Amino acid sequence: MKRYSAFAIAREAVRYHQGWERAWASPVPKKEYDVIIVGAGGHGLATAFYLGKNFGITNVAIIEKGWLGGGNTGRNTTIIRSNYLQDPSAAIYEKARSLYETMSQDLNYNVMFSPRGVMMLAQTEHEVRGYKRTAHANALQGVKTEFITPGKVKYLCPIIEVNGPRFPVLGALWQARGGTARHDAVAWGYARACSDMGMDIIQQCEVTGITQAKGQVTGVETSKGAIKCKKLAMVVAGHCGVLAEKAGFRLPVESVALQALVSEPIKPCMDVVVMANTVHGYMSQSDKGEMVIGGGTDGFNNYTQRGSFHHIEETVRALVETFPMISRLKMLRQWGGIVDVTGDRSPILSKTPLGNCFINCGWGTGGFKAIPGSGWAMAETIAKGEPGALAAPFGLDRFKEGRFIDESVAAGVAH
Amino acid sequence: MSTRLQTGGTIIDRGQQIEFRWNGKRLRGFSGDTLASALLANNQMLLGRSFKYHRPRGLVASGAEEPNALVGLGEGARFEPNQRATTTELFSGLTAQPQNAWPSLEFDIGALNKMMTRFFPAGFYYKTFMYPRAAWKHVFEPVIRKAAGLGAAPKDPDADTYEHYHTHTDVMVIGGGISGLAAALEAGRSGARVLLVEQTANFGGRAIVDGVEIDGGDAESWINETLKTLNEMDNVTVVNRCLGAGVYDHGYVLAYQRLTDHTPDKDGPRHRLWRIRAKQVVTATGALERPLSFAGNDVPGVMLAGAVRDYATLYGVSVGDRVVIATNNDDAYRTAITLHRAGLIVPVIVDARPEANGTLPEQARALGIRIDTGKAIAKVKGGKRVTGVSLCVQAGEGSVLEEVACDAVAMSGGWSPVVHLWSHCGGKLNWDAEQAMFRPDPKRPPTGADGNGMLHVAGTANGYLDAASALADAGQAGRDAAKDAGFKPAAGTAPKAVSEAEAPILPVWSMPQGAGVKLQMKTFLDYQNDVKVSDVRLAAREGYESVEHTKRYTTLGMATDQGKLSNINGLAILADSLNAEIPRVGTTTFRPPYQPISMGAIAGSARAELFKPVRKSPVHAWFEDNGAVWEPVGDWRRPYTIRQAGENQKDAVKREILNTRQNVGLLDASTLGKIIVKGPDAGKFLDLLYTNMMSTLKPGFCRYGLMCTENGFLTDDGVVARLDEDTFLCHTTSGGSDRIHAWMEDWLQTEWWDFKVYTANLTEQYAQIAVVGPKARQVLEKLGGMDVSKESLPFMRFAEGTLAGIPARAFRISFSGELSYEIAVPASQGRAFWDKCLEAGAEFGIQPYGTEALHVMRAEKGFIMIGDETDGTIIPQDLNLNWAISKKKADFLGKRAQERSHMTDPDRWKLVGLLTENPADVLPDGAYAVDGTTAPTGIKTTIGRVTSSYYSPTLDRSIAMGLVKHGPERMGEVIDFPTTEGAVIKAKIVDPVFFDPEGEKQNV
Amino acid sequence: MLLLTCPNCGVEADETELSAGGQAHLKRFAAGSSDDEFESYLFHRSNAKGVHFERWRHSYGCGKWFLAARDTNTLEVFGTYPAQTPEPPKDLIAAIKKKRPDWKGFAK
Amino acid sequence: MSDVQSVLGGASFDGAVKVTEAGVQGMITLRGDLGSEALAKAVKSAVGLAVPAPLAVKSGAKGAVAWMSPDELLLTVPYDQAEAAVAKLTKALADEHHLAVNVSDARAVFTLSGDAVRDVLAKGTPADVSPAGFKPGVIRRSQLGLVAAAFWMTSDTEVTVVCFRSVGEYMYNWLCTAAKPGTLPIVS
Ligand SMILES: Cc1cc2nc3c(=O)[nH]c(=O)nc-3n(C[C@H](O)[C@H](O)[C@H](O)COP(=O)(O)OP(=O)(O)OC[C@H]3O[C@@H](n4cnc5c(N)ncnc54)[C@H](O)[C@@H]3O)c2cc1C
Ligand SMILES: NC(=O)c1ccc[n+]([C@@H]2O[C@H](COP(=O)([O-])OP(=O)(O)OC[C@H]3O[C@@H](n4cnc5c(N)ncnc54)[C@H](O)[C@@H]3O)[C@@H](O)[C@H]2O)c1
Ligand SMILES: Cc1cc2nc3c(=O)[nH]c(=O)nc-3n(C[C@H](O)[C@H](O)[C@H](O)COP(=O)(O)O)c2cc1C
Ligand SMILES: [Zn+2]
Repeated sequence: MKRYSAFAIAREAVRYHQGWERAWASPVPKKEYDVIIVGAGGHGLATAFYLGKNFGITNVAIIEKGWLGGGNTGRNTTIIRSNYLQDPSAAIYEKARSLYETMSQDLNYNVMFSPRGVMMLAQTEHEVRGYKRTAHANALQGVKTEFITPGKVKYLCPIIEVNGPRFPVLGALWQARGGTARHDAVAWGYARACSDMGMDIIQQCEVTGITQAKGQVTGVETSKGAIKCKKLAMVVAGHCGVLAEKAGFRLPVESVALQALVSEPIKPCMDVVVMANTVHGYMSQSDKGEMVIGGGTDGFNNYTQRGSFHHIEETVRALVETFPMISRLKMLRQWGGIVDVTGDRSPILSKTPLGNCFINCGWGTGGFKAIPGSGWAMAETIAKGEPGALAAPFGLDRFKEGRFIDESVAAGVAH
Repeated sequence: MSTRLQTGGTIIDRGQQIEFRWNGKRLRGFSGDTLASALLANNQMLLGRSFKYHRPRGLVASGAEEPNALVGLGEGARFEPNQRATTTELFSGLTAQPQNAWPSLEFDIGALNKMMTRFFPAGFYYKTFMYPRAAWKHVFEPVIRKAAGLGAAPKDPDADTYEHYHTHTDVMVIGGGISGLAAALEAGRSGARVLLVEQTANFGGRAIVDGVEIDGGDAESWINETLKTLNEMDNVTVVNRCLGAGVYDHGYVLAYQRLTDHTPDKDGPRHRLWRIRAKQVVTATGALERPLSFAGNDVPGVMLAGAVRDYATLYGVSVGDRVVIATNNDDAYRTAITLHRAGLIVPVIVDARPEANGTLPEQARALGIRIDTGKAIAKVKGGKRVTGVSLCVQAGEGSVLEEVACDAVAMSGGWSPVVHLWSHCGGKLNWDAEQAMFRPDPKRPPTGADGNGMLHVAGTANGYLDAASALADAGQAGRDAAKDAGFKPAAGTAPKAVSEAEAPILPVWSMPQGAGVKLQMKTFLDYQNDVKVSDVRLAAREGYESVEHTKRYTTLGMATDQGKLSNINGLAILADSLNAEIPRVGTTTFRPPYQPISMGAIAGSARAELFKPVRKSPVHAWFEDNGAVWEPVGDWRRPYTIRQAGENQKDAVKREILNTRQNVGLLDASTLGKIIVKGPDAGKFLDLLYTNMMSTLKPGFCRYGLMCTENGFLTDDGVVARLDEDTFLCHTTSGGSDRIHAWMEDWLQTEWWDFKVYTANLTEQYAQIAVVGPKARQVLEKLGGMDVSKESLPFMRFAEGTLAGIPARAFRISFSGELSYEIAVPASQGRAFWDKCLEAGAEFGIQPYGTEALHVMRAEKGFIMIGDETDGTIIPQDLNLNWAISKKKADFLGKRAQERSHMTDPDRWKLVGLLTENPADVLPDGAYAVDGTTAPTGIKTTIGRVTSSYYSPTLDRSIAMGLVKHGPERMGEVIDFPTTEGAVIKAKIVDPVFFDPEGEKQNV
Repeated sequence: MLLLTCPNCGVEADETELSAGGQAHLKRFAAGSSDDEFESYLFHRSNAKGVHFERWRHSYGCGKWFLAARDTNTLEVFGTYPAQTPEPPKDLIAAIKKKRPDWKGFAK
Repeated sequence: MSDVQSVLGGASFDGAVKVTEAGVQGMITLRGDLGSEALAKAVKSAVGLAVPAPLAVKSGAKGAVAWMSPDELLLTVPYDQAEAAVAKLTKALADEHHLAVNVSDARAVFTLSGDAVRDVLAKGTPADVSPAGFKPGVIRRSQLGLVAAAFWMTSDTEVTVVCFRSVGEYMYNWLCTAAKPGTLPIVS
């Protein structure tokens, strides 16, 4: 693979960019692979990447029913942070965040990780206490955060109304090295690197069945025929329930719509990511200038990638109150994704009832930020057959034991 | 030069001149103008700069699809960025500024010269700016961001207001062209409720411009008559300036009405968002003209042929003196003819088709207009304005045959039906190869709640480009919709339209057909985002083959026009690059809104005091008048403390506590939940709901109870009073009343529906006022009316009667450890009772106290607080509340859950008291205790945490409660709490009851 | 934006009048059940892409719970019925089968 | 009685529609078997009216009765008669499983009058308030503004709106905003 660089661009410019190679190949599936990963979202691709990079396993196929990165990875609001309360969460999200720091260089693909800072506003006394608790936890977890004053909030984000009559801003939990990344590029960068390692990314190919013998997976049936494998990983987010059913088990997961919207682009006016959980909305400004906005999920199961408009209304209402100037901006586009929400709102990285089948799902409304960490931990689980330190707390067994990883306890935080 | 013609302009009123400002200049237009037509009339061709390359941009279109002419409109609190000049109606005093250019529109240093653009093809930023690592955030990103973005951010809070409006209708028709009017008329005749919306100020759409004849007269007369008929029908509502913005599931439609954008001086809301429930929807949204892809097609002066005709016909404006027409279909000849008739010069019609012999070309020929068939535009010349075109053969690669001087080019690549609204909610499309367009597939419509189609498409939007068949189709759509909505439409009496017959279009996706890469790099698809033909081909070459990948890699169609002009051309190029059929490539997903809509409208009237309702207790106003510092609790506001003159918050809390402990305090506890549970099975039901046994409670008695979720976690607590054999009154936390009431009803309705139990939430029926402190009894005795003695009303009992003449129920319960009465009175008399307590209590030193004093006093007593000691992961056993968990009951909610291995784990952290070694140190809220070890993940091992921490004025030292691993077994041990500042606070593990452990103060 | 007819009061209710309550017809496992049963009851969900039986409450209206059969992929509502119904009504099952011949039928 | 205060002390606003806080109103929640004879008799004796059909409201000289849910009615009587009426109902239904409680103080009541009352409601409720779905005799419980409310027409140009007391002030402000002159009627 030819490397990307400013020099390469200059070289190509001279020949009108006729010489660029394909970013990833479009192979015909082989008969068998060591590992098949279902789902070419960020998590599936990162899992493949670290299988190759950390364990030298490259006889891998990533099977995608649509176009790679077209699931939630391609439709999320790209917030990256690791200021979680519970230790297992902080461990995996901080691992992910630190991998984001060098992702562009690691992949030789600019994913535009922008550590511009994430603030979570505290607008009730209860939230103040919750975020202070998180700040304490983070200090011990090695996650750099601080609880900041309303004055600092206003300084970092001048367009916020900190003295709103209904929910004045009482402070915020601030993670200076949180931020955003270019979501599509994360999928594309991993895909290019995987393809370069000789892995097969097979798009437009739906897994329709999982063949098994003696409690082990032997392969998958797909819309492009049967493919055998020695190990199988299901990394299909909103469709994990559908796939688990085909494999013969049920998950503690429900699939619901989560929506987002963007405004028309304007000149930079907001250099940080702001989340306001009391009023339920969050916002950042993309490098192209749109305000990227997200809110809450629908309460009912849904596979349409469309949500109900009243959630958009609630979110916009909250943000107009928090950022009065956006009242005169316009909503350009709204969309939805199908997120997989677990019983304790934390993800699942786990072995399954089938010996050589592993599952990675349940990232729900907040798994974009986890992509590299999750891929790292998942690759380890697949390669060794047992979860390592990062993945272990996220096993399916926790639901039986009552050993939940409940992040909502501090302040009902999503994303 | 673009200019106002001497005559013409069907929708302007030349008698009414309007002054406005553009880019600092004072200009004039007429009533009826849009900002776009008025700018053209003033020879303002250069209106903006493109997104990426800052190239000069002028008007392309005349309607909502305009990608270039975006302006900053208005000033100050009424400034709005990215306003389309084409949809802005001119009004007196309008002020507009160009965008995305610095220092000026004419001289923009952001503009990249032609050489540089070569270095910035699609996706270049993914391939560079990676080294050194920190440079992205600090160097590259700021530069890119500064260049990107369009209009300026508004600075001030919006001065306007907005509102919502709901309506239910049988048939909703979107689009007020002749098709929409015909559909509405037919649907209306069936008796169905009909709502017709049109996004612009004017009805009739393109038919007026095209000179269509209907029922023997001109289109205008038919339109006016039809509108009149519709307006006279009681069951029909017609709204203009109202955009059909989005179609959602189950017949939900969003419409966006612009009420005062064109008359900003008028009072009232600026926009109104309509939330519509329609049984059936008809979209009659017409078609949009496509540009042609030739080099230089973005130079100001290159416009859509239909738009050029619109400006001439509707506004009497010419876009240039010499207008070259470029086309692949007959419709553009109408523009040529219109311009010719207006006295302008059409040097040549460049028609890519091998021949052009239809009615319209013949008419043009007869007028003496030169028609070059089989020809193409090789390149447009000019920088900030067209100066000429060079011609070539369409079949070739672009060798120039001839240069033609001109000052504008009118192009037409054919028409695309507006299928957006059909597609928002899942309607599918077919590719009509003959007409080169995507059309709605009537067999795969978006479906409603009943699984049947909920949308019909009418007229041009359905792919019927000629007026006659459009009208026939629209009438049928109106009738079909009415029928599907449950009405019986009469047989149609479709109006007959006549327009010139048109010869078939020749799909032309590239002009000339063999245009090489150099031309491709100058051929624009997406004008606003600067996406060129070469970019799409590059994306395909690099493997971004899915149309969705191409879109995201090149940003094609992601600009503010959402690809209304560019999408079809772009995907045709992609299909060609992949050597695939157009339908196989498919379209990108259509998403609402059809046109951007204001955030203000989406938020509606819910601003400031209407933002989110504050619940107010009957005593709220007293606090407002007496210095309360408010704290939100659920949706309520409760006073955190009530400051006296000159006092700070901390001192106020201290005073309130000491006064309550020494004299008597008054607390508004009205927000506490109060739920009546009544019926023969009420006891049995509460036994399932609470961890304690409630069925054994005797009438007249109170008992503190705990509720857990089915998952075992403590979710609410409160005192239950048994009013009589059948009736219990359950108190809940302030935040919990609605939730717990709903939770009770959930179990009663969906699990134990055989139980004979009724509930009612009486939270708001009563004001509840706590009189607390050693002198509480004296205050009540002074109020008089009820025996509140120790004997008649002992601890954990209640009594009914009157106090100070007000009906009251007095509970002897205490959350402070003091002698305490909570008195429930009818809410309407709550304020009166409060005032009387203050009056009667004056001699005893009564003082109201707030939630913080309440919290401190309960912590001094070691009482838990839901939300402090609990957080959704805590079981009662963690809080040593085993005494409140019945061992006798076979079942209660949470019981099974609490038997799981993790819940019975002896290592669970348990509640203890914590005393800092230095009494002046107050442990920080939420601090964790560590044992000095570190986990393999690098995380320091924690062994406990602070759940509540206060300075206690009663004890004059700090106190805290917390959960500690093996805590109760480690009494007296000292553990370390690191602070976020890096210090360590040492605290001793003690019993959590800090004050009056024997309960002597409350049992008096 | 769903529209569901509340069988308790007959109102065709806008989604904003309703609250969703998750999968219907779960059998409650309480004290005495096995770990597996209890885990299943609390957490395992059909999460079907297609026919789904679910609970709704007409919370802003009559306040009553009801059940609905709905397709999670098309959002078609096959029918609603009172919450006090242990299993989906037979005629509803038949009607769904007619519309969705591939549907495997109601499974707890 | 002098101690009794409604939420807004009878405030009113003359807009495109007149908004008035109606003062305190006696209200009783009655839950029970709406089909039972005893209940019918009890209701009759309390307000002189028969048990209404679903979504119906009836009024007479003694008061009114509204259908709230399959096992719940709302009875209105003068404020100072509510306690007595509850006692009477409780006695009459002593042999039946039921619940009768005074909820008069838990509510705020508003009257809207004018030609555009439907439009005012339509600004805030998803319920169909056109004559097709809403006319005198019909009660709707739904959302109004951002809170729960019940409303019914007492004539073609007059509506009663009931909400919880704690949000009475919000409701009043919301209604006044919706009734601003110049914004109505929306659909003539
Ligand atoms: C609107 C929205 C906003 C969000 N905002 C944030 C945020 O700000 N920050 C954050 O961290 N997270 C956010 N998230 C969550 C985040 O997007 C997801 O957690 C994350 O992208 C999940 O990645 P994934 O790879 O697991 O799933 P996906 O990207 O969804 O990938 C799964 C893939 O599996 C494929 N697949 C499914 N079934 C099959 C099959 N049978 N055969 C083959 N392939 C199949 C799908 O087509 C899909 O491509 C948001 C999500 C949404 C929807
Ligand atoms: N021959 C051609 O190539 C050609 C092409 C296009 C149109 N036409 C002519 O156009 C006429 C067809 O009339 P028609 O009524 O079908 O289309 P139309 O374009 O005349 O009218 C559509 C109307 O819908 C409105 N509209 C579009 N989207 C809307 C939305 N989301 N919300 C609200 N309003 C919206 C537009 O403003 C317009 O007034 C005929 O005269 C036909 O011959 C001809
Ligand atoms: C962070 C982010 C920024 C986006 N910015 C834009 C934008 O500027 N213009 C646009 O049209 N869409 C934008 N989108 C939305 C996409 O066009 C698209 O709607 C989304 O990825 C979901 O895909 P779908 O609509 O094709 O289902 C953005 C999406 C995300 C996640
Ligand atoms: Zn109902």
